[in-house]
Amino acid sequence: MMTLQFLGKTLKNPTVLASGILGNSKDILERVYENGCGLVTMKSIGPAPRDGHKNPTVLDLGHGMINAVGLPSPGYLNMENEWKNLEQRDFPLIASVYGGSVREYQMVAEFVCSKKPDFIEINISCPNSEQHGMIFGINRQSSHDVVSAVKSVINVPLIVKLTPQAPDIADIAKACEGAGADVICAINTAGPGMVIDIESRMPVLAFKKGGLSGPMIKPIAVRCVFDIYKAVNIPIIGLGGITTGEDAIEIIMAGASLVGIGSAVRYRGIDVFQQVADEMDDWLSTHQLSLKEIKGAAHKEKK
Amino acid sequence: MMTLQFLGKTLKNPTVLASGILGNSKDILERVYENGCGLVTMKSIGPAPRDGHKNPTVLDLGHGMINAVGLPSPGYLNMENEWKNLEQRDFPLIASVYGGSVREYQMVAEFVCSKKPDFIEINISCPNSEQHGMIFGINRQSSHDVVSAVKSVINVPLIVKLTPQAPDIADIAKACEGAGADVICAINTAGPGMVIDIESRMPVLAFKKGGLSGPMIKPIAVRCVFDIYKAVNIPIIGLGGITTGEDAIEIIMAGASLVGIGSAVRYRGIDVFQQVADEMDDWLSTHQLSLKEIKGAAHKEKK
Amino acid sequence: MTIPMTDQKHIMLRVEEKKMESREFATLFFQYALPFAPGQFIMVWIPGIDEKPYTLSYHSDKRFAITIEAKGIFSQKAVTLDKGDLVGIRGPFGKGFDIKPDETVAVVAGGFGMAPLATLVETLNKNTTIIHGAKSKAFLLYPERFNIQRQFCTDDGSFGHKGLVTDLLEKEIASGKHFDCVYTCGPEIMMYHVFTLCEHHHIPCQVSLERYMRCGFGVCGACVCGKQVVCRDGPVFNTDALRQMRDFNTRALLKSGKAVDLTEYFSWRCKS
Amino acid sequence: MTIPMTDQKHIMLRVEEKKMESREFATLFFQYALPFAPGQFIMVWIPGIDEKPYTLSYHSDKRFAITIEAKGIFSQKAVTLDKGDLVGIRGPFGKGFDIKPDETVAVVAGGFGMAPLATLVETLNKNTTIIHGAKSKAFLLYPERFNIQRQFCTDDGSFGHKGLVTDLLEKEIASGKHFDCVYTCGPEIMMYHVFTLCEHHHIPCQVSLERYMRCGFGVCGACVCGKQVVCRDGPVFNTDALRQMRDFNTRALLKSGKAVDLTEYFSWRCKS
Ligand SMILES: Cc1cc2nc3c(=O)[nH]c(=O)nc-3n(C[C@H](O)[C@H](O)[C@H](O)COP(=O)(O)OP(=O)(O)OC[C@H]3O[C@@H](n4cnc5c(N)ncnc54)[C@H](O)[C@@H]3O)c2cc1C
Ligand SMILES: Cc1cc2nc3c(=O)[nH]c(=O)nc-3n(C[C@H](O)[C@H](O)[C@H](O)COP(=O)(O)OP(=O)(O)OC[C@H]3O[C@@H](n4cnc5c(N)ncnc54)[C@H](O)[C@@H]3O)c2cc1C
Ligand SMILES: Cc1cc2nc3c(=O)[nH]c(=O)nc-3n(C[C@H](O)[C@H](O)[C@H](O)COP(=O)(O)O)c2cc1C
Ligand SMILES: Cc1cc2nc3c(=O)[nH]c(=O)nc-3n(C[C@H](O)[C@H](O)[C@H](O)COP(=O)(O)O)c2cc1C
Ligand code: FES
Ligand code: FES
Repeated sequence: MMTLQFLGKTLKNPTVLASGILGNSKDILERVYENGCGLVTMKSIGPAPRDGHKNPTVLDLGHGMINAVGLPSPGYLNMENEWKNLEQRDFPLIASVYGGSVREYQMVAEFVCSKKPDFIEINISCPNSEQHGMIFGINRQSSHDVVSAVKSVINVPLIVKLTPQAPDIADIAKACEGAGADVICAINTAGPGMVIDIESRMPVLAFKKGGLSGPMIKPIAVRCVFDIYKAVNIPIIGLGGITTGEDAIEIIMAGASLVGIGSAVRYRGIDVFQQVADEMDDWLSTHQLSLKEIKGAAHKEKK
Repeated sequence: MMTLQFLGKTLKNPTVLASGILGNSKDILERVYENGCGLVTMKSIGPAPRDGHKNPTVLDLGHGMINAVGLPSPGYLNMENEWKNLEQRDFPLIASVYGGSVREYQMVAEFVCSKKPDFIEINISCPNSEQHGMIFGINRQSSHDVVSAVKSVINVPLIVKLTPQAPDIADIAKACEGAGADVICAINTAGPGMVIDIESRMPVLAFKKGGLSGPMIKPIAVRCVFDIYKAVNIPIIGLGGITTGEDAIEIIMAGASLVGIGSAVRYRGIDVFQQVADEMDDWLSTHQLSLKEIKGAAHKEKK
Repeated sequence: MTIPMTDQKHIMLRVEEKKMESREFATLFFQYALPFAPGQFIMVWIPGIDEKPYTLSYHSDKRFAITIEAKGIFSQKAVTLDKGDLVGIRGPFGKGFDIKPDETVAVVAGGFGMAPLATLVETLNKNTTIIHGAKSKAFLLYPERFNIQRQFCTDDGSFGHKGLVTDLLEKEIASGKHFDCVYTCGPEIMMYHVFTLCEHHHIPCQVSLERYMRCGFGVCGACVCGKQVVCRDGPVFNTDALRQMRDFNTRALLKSGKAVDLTEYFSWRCKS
Repeated sequence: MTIPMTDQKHIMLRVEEKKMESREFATLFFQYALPFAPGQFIMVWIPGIDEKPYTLSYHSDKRFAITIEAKGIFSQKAVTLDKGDLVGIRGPFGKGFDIKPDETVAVVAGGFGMAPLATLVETLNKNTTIIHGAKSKAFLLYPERFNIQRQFCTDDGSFGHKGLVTDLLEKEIASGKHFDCVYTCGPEIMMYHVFTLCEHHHIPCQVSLERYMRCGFGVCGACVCGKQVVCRDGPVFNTDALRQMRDFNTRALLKSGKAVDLTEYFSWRCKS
C-alpha cells in the first residue's frame, strides 16, 4: 500500500536511511533494507582517505545526539570491493559524496556515478570538518556552483543535502533547484553545539563542536521543509528527528515526499524503518488518506 | 559568597532573568529578585503598541519549548506607571528594547535610558516578528550600525543580545564590541522551528514558526558562548537552556560571566534562581573553586 | 541532576456531545480521561482560530466538558462547534481550590462564574450554601444541576431575589450561619465585594481569577497580577494572597502587556 | 507515541585503586554501582586523549574495574592513570553472554581475552572447564583469580602446555567430555578456530568480538561486521550469527571506514 514511485524508481515505502548512519558496507545497507527501509544512503564519500576525528565523536544527550565524526571516508578511489559488492544489490541506493572544492565534488561524484548508484546526494552541509561541506551550503552562490558542476557530470538524479545553519534555507534550495538539483534533502545536523564536562573542564567531543540530531531538531527540520516546499517544485527528502510514524506524517504534511531516518536507529533499533512505515500505514488507513493527499497538507494556501 | 561586581553594580549572584520571561511589571520582577535572581530583565520594549501574535504562542515540547509570542509591547511611550513603580525598586534592572530600524532602536533606547535602568539590552535577535530584530543580528554591518547608534545616546552599559542563527555569531559579537557594546548576551531562541498538528494539518503556533528554548538548545548556547569568548574581551551573559547549577557552571566554563535563565522557570518554578545559585555555590565549595577561576576554564589554550 | 519534563503537545479531541445551556452558553463534552482538580483549567485550541483558557465544567473518569459563553471571536466560534469537530487541549494547568472535607462552606457564583465552581460543588456536602446571581434568568447557568439547593438572585429580578449575590451572602452571615470558607467566581468586581465582606467577617475566602493568558505555565508573564502568576500560582487564590495582591480588582495587562485599570481591560476584551 | 530516551552523558569517575597485573596489564577500580551483565562493555573517555571500549573485568554492587593492556596511545596512557585520576564512562552497551545456569560449559581465553570472560567465569559452576592460553607466562591474566581451576597453555611453553588453546579444547572433547556451550574471547583467528572446532563437534559457541567503535549504540556504523553491528547486536555473538557473518575472521573496517582484511586491520591498529 505504501509502494511509491520516486523519480523513476519504485520504493516499497517512503523511509530513507540517512547518510552516516550505519551505511558503511553493502551487508549492513542490505540489513537496513530488509528491516523495512525504502531507500538506503551510504556514508558520505570523500576525495581522499580520512580517519575523521578522535573519540568522543558521538554522544546521546537523551533528547537527541551530538556528533562530530568528522567525515571519515576510505576515499572514493579505495572502495573497489564495496562497489563490487553493491553491484549485486537488489535494493535502491543513494551514494552520498562530499568534497573540499567544487572540483573535488565533481571528481568524486563523476567517479561514483560510474558505479551506478540510483541517486547521488551531495552533502554541502556537514558542520564537522574545518574544510568540507558546510561552507557551500550556507551561501547561495557556492551552492549553485557546486550543484551545477556536479549535475553536468552525472547521469542519475542529484539530491542536494542542506544545512539548517543557512540564514535562509529556502533561498539556498531555490538556488540548487535553479542549478539543476533533482531533489532537496533537508536537514543535516543542526547547531552546531558543544557539551562541556565540568569535572574535566573540557569540551567532551574531541572536535569540541558537533552537529545536533534526533528528536530535539525535529521542529527545525519541519520548519525547513515547510519553507523549502513553498520555494521549490522539486521533491524533498525530509529528515531530522523523525522517530515515529506520526513524525513522518508531520514532515510529509510540511512538504516532504520521502522521510529520512537517522538517530532514531538508536532509540528504536534497526527495524525502526519497518516500525515507522507500519505506523504511517496505520495512521493513513485509520484516516482513509493516501500519502499523496497529505503531502504538503499543512500549506493551506498553496498547491 | 556568590556576590559579584558587574560593570560597577553589585549583584548577589550571577543569575539573570531572561527577557520575555514574566518580566511584565515591577511587582513580578521584584518577586523574581526575591526568589534569588541576581539581575532581572524586563520584557523587550518596542517603538509602538503591539499585541503580539494570536495564540497558540508558547508550547512546551518536553525537552524545551517553542514560542512565537511576537514581541508584544505597550510601546515605549505607554509605560509611565510602570516606570514610576520601577523608580522605587531596590534591585538591579536591565531594560530590553527592540525596533524595526536603527532609528527606532535609538529612539526607544534613548527614552528608556532616561528612566534609569541599570543596563540597556538591545534585542537584535528575535525570530518572531517579520520586521523586528533578527535581521540585524545575522549581519555584521547592521549589527554594528544599530549598536553604535544606540551607544551614542545612552549613558548606561549596553548589552547586545545575539541570535544563534547568525552563520558566525563570534564575528557578529566582535562587530558589536567594535561598535561599543559593553556586554554580549547569548543566546536568544534557536531554530526557528515549527510544529504541525497532524490531525488538523495545521502549524500549531498561530505565527507558524517559533523560537526554540530550554534544555534542547543548551549545547547551541554553550557553543555560541565558547566562540564569542574567544573573539571578544567584553563580558558575556550566557543563556539558553540553563536549568541547573551544573548547567550554569558549564556555560561559565565556556566563557560566560553571568547566567541567564528563562524556560527553566517552567521546569523548576519561579525560585529556580535561588536553586541554581545554591547549586552553583555547592559545586564551587565542593570543588574549592571560585566563579573567577572557572570562567572560561574550558578554553585550555587561552586567557 | 535530571529535571523531569513532560511534553505538553496538544491532545487533539473531537467534540463528543454538545449541549446548549441557553442561546449563549454551550457545553462541549469530550471522551478523555483527564487528571483534574476543581479550579484548574485547560488551554483550548481551535485550529486556525485561537487558543484560550477554560475550566472544566464537568469531569469524570471517562469524560469532561467545558462550558463556553459566546462573547468574542473565539468563544462565538467555540459555541458553534459540534459533534466530531476537532479541538486541541493542553493541561490541566494551575492550582485548584483547596478543599477540606466536612467544612461548612458557601459557594458564590456570579453569572458565568458557576462554570469553574460546578465541579467544586459536586465534591461538597449537603450543608453547603450556594448563592448564584446573574443579570437575568437566562444567565443562570445549569439551573437544574446539583443536588444541593441554590439561592438565586438577578439584577432584574427575573428569577429569585432581585439584587446582588453579596446581599444574600450578608443575610446568611447575619442570620448567624458560620462559614469555614467562601468560594467565589464571577466578575472581578463581584469577587472583590465578596472578599471584602468575608474579610469583614473574618471568613477565609478563595477566588478564581481571570487574566489574558498565553503559555499557561508561568513563563510568558501575560497573566501576572501583582506578584502572582495567575496561570501557575492560581487561578484560585486565598485570603492571604489576595490581601497582598495590589492588582486585584484594580489592574490587568492587555495583550500588549500594558497595565490598565479593570474597566479599560474589560472594554478591550469586548472589542476583539 | 512516546519513545523513552535517556541521557548518556559521561559519568565522571575517579580511579579508586590501581592494580598492576603485570608490566603491561593494569586494572583500574572505580566505586560506582553500574548495572552490568558479563560480556557488555563501556566506553572509557580519558579527557584530552581519546575514548575506547572496555569490558568490565570486575563487577560488584559497589564497584567495578577495567583491565587494560598497554598497546597504543590510549591504552598506554590508561595504564599510567592512578588513584584520583578522572575518567568518563558511558554505558554499559551491547548484549552480553547468554548464560544458562546448570549447563556444562567451557571457557576458552586467548591471552587478554580473559578480561571480558572473567565476570562470566564468576557466575559459572565448578564443573566449568577453563582453558587459558597466551604467548608466554607473563600474558596469562589473573593467574590467581577464580575458584575454578584453569588449564594453561603458552606459545613458548613458559607455563602449562606448550601449544594452542584449541589443542586443549580438542583433547577435552576427545576425552568424551560433553559441553553445552563454549564461551571464547581472544585474538579473532583463535576465536575462529575455536568456533570451527565447536561446529565440527556440534557444540554451541559464543564469541566476543572487537571492532573499532565510535558511538557504542548502533548508529555510526564504525563497528559493523557483516550484517551485524558489534556494539549493539554484540559484542557477543552465538553460533547462528557467526555462521552468517561473512566478515568474521576475514574483514574489519579501519577508522576511515575502509574494509580491509584482518591482517591489515591489526597492523593499522599497531601503528596508531
Ligand atoms: C483560568 C480561566 C478559566 C476560564 N474559564 C472559562 C470558562 O469555563 N468558560 C468561559 O466561557 N470562559 C472562561 N474563561 C474565559 C475565556 O478564556 C475567554 O476569555 C472567554 O471565552 C472570552 O473569549 P473570547 O476570545 O471569545 O472573547 P474576548 O475576545 O476575549 O472578549 C470578548 C468578550 O469577552 C468578555 N470578557 C472577556 N474577559 C472578560 C472578563 N475577564 N470579565 C468580563 N468579561 C470578559 C467581554 O465582556 C467581551 O464581551 C476562563 C479564563 C481563564 C483565565
Ligand atoms: C567490546 C570491546 C571490549 C574491549 N575490552 C577491552 C578490555 O577489557 N581491555 C583492553 O585492554 N582492551 C579492550 N578492548 C580493546 C580496546 O578498546 C582498545 O582497542 C585497546 O585498549 C587498544 O587501544 P589503543 O588505542 O591503546 O591501541 P590502538 O591504537 O588501537 O592499537 C595499538 C595496539 O593495539 C593492538 N590491537 C588493537 N586492537 C587489536 C585487536 N583487535 N586485536 C589484536 N590486537 C589489537 C595492536 O596489536 C597494537 O599493539 C575492547 C574492545 C572492544 C571493541
Ligand atoms: C553519527 C552521525 C553521522 C553522520 N554522518 C553524516 C554523513 O556522513 N553525511 C551526511 O550527509 N550526514 C551525516 N549525518 C547527518 C544525518 O544524515 C542526518 O542528516 C541528521 O542526523 C538528522 O537526522 P536524524 O535526526 O534522523 O539523525 C550524520 C549524523 C549522525 C548522527
Ligand atoms: C515565551 C518567551 C518569550 C521571550 N521573549 C523575549 C523577548 O521579549 N525579548 C528577548 O530578548 N528574548 C525573549 N525570549 C528569549 C529568552 O530571553 C531567551 O533568550 C531564550 O528563551 C533562551 O533562554 P532559555 O532557554 O533559558 O529560555 C523569550 C523566550 C520565551 C520562551
Ligand atoms: S499565561 Fe504565561 S505566565 Fe501565565
Ligand atoms: S560503534 Fe557506532 S555503530 Fe557500533
